[in-house]
Amino acid sequence: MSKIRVVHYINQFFGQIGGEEKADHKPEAREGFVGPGMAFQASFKDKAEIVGTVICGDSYFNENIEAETEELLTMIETFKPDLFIAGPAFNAGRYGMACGSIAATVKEKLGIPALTGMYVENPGVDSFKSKVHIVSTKDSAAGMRDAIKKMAPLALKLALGEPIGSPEEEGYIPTGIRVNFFEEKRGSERAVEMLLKKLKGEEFTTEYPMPDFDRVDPSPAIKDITKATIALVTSGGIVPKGNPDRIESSSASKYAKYDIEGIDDLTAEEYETAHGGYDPVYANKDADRVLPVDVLREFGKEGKIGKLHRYFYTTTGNGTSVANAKKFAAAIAKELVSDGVDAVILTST
Amino acid sequence: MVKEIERAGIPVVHICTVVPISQTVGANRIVPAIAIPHPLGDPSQPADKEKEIRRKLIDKALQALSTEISEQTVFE
Amino acid sequence: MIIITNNAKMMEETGNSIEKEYIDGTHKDVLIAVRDRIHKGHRLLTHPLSGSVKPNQTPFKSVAISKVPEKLDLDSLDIIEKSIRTYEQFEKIPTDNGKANNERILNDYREIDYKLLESALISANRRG
Amino acid sequence: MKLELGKIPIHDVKFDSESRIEGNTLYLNQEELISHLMVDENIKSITIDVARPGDKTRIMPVKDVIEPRVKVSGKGQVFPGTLSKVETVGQGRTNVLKGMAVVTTGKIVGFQEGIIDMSGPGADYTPFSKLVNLVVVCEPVEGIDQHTHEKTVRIAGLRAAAYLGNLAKDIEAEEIETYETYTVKESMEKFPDLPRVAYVLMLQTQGLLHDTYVYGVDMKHSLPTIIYPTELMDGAIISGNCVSACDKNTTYHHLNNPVVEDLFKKHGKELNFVAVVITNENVYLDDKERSSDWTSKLVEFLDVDGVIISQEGFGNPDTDLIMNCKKIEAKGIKTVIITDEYAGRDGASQSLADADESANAVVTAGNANMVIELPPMDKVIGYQEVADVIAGGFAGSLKPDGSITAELQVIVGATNELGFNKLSAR
Repeated sequence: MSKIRVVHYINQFFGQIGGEEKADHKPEAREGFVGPGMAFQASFKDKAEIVGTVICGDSYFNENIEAETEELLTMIETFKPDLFIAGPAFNAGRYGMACGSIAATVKEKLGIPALTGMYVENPGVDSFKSKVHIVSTKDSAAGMRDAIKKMAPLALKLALGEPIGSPEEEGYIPTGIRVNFFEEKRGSERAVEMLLKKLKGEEFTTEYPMPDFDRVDPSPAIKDITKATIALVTSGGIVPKGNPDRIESSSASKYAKYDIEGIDDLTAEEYETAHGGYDPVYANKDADRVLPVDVLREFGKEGKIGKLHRYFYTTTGNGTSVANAKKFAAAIAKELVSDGVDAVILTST
Repeated sequence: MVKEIERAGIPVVHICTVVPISQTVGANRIVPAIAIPHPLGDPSQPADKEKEIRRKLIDKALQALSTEISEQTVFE
Repeated sequence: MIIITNNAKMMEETGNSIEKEYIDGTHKDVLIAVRDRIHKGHRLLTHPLSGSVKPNQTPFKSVAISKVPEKLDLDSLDIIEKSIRTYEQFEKIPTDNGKANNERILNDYREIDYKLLESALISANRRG
Repeated sequence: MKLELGKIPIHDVKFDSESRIEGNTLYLNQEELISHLMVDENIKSITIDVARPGDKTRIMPVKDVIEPRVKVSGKGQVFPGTLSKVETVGQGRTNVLKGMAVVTTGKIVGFQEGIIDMSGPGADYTPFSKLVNLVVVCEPVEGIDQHTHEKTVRIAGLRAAAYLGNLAKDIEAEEIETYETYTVKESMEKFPDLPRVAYVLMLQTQGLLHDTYVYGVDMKHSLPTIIYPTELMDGAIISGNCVSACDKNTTYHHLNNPVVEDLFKKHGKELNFVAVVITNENVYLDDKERSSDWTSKLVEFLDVDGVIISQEGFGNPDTDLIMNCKKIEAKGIKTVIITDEYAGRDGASQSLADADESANAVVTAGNANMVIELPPMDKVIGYQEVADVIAGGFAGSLKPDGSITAELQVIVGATNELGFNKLSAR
């Protein structure tokens, strides 16, 4: 059988172009392996060959995610790869986001297996672990050798379509995707053993971690609130009168974003609620009761806050309908970050 | 909703009426609101009094955003 | 109690002694109607995922809620939200009810939905 | 309470003029069994068939699976309160026909699920593909309602199992296994240092096609109560559940409850298996609150250190499961729960309809939404046309060659929440 054709993605640093000062390096493609690619190639022996390497600066990628993903995809495709490897990115956040994003896109769009590697706390892990296999690595490039030792065999398995074992066996971060398999012992026996361990205070591993309770560590406090840009987000369904974007009254399938530049008060003539889950009379009379634009404007003028963000975000539904809310919030969060918002006041009914 | 925004590194204060729900969804900074149909208002009060109530709540929210916390905290 | 239902059999069989709201719509429309009522302060009396018939199988659903709205009941809200989430999860799974749901099968679904709620009525009737 | 189970291995079932057991073969006079079952006036006709492991046979739609047993000594008869008179069972000796089962089929509702494949990929997921199955196909009289139909088939299955069990009444079993539960005081004195463990067995009790009977009592009308584990082995609990093929507990499961067996294996050595608490899964929310209050109160009263909780069915029983878990943990008693998952075909959705932080020790029987290809079989016992409904309706699709693309949930016992199988998910 012919060798597996591999394309490798790395950033400007591992591409030996430069450090942070070169983070705006534009994407380029080179034949063969570059930097850490050499160690991968050695590990593949004659089973696979790195036919091309794509390099992009971390900042450049993250500032142009959509356009860059497209451009990189085209570059990668010209090598006609059977397998795609990105990174490893260790604990480098922007590099991790780039690796995850490209690997996931390659897998989806080109339909070939893709793999990346990161430190478990890299923000790229949470964003992409369900979309692409991410090998768990150490937090710095000192763990390169160890990372390649885990990544190379898993990459080959993926390329050959061999069954992938458990996260513990293969060294990847659990994907959150539930996959059936046969255990050695039946469920009741596993239950009895788990109970005995729990009773003795020994460590045990639940087979299904409860999902609703993944906590996010509190973000650090705002040092100087009088300088902060604060955005308003609400699940109380406040919308311009007439609900121009047709936000559903319940189980909303979308959110909307409205410009409040120059608006000091939400009046009954201009704003109302689209929420179908509570008595709308009070919010329709004065939407500031749900979305306190009036007070935040005053606070802005009084210098109590830096300023109120130009847009507010709104949807309906309440706290527990996690499914959609999660989707909206991820999109909202992305915009808030790129708009330089420092803090958010989220109001719910 | 709260979690995703906070995950992106932006501190969020959740002003909401039903504190247990806020706790369940994983908000870290929580300020209890007035009532479901008017979380930041009280229609039974005259307009200026109502505004004052809202200002106090926002003050509390800003204070929450300025406070370092290590776990879920309700700012009563 | 009030029964929110899109099941014609429920409307016919339970007579006029029980207040009913007929939803001319889907299984999901019933769940949404129930959710809106819960926000208004009604309490959930029966579990919306009654029975092990999967939500993408049966087109019929009946749910009992309390008659008089009081303050928002958090447990009810929690259960209805989770039920809607579960429904939406199953909704995504491809089905071909057109082919399979002939009148006999639809009748069976009506009957099951009715009987499941009937079992709850027996429990409910013991209450003062 | 002490029960001896005499195990009589059955390797084959053959039709013959006289019903008897010789060696490891059960010979059956078909007509005799049929006329024994025809006493029920709601039955129009009965056909009997045998399906053996490895056969290219599909049985569908399966209603119940029952292991033939007979009381040799001790009080009462098997299936007390449903087939025999109400008398406490669970002591003395019971003979068991190991390696075979009675399988009932019946198209009680049009969309009924429940497939047992005797070979092929589907066979790996059901424990019943490893048994010699005597299949009883019951055709009811015209115009019978679903409720009566269900009962008719339920009782016919039990009757057939008792008939077969009776053939082993006078056989001296070579392998005998003894199970003994002590009273609260006895066990405390005997095993003062062992952790005390109870088993909370949740039973599906929601109404038509979702019911479970304990000594003949419809469990939805009962408060949670305590039962000796050996009572289960004599058929104190029987299944009236026809829905959710993959995670309903058949009568066979109740007779061979794996949690009971595995707790007994460690009983007196690593733990002290105190009692089984049975509870229900009702539709009415107040019932759920009350029943979970009671299970937690009963296990507290039994002064146990740990509890295993098993579930039956999908959806709202998740709420019962979590309530039981939460309330028992709140009393400082450690729990392990056994459930299965509906995580979507891609495995990416939330597995349970309810969740709580206190449920930190979970055993899963796998994702029931997983899609499986069931190849065509040479023979279908039961109602072939049901395949069309299962196929077109929701969980799968029937191809012209007779193969079925279906979710695991159509296979009997595939994700059993007593932990009967090795299937899991991660």
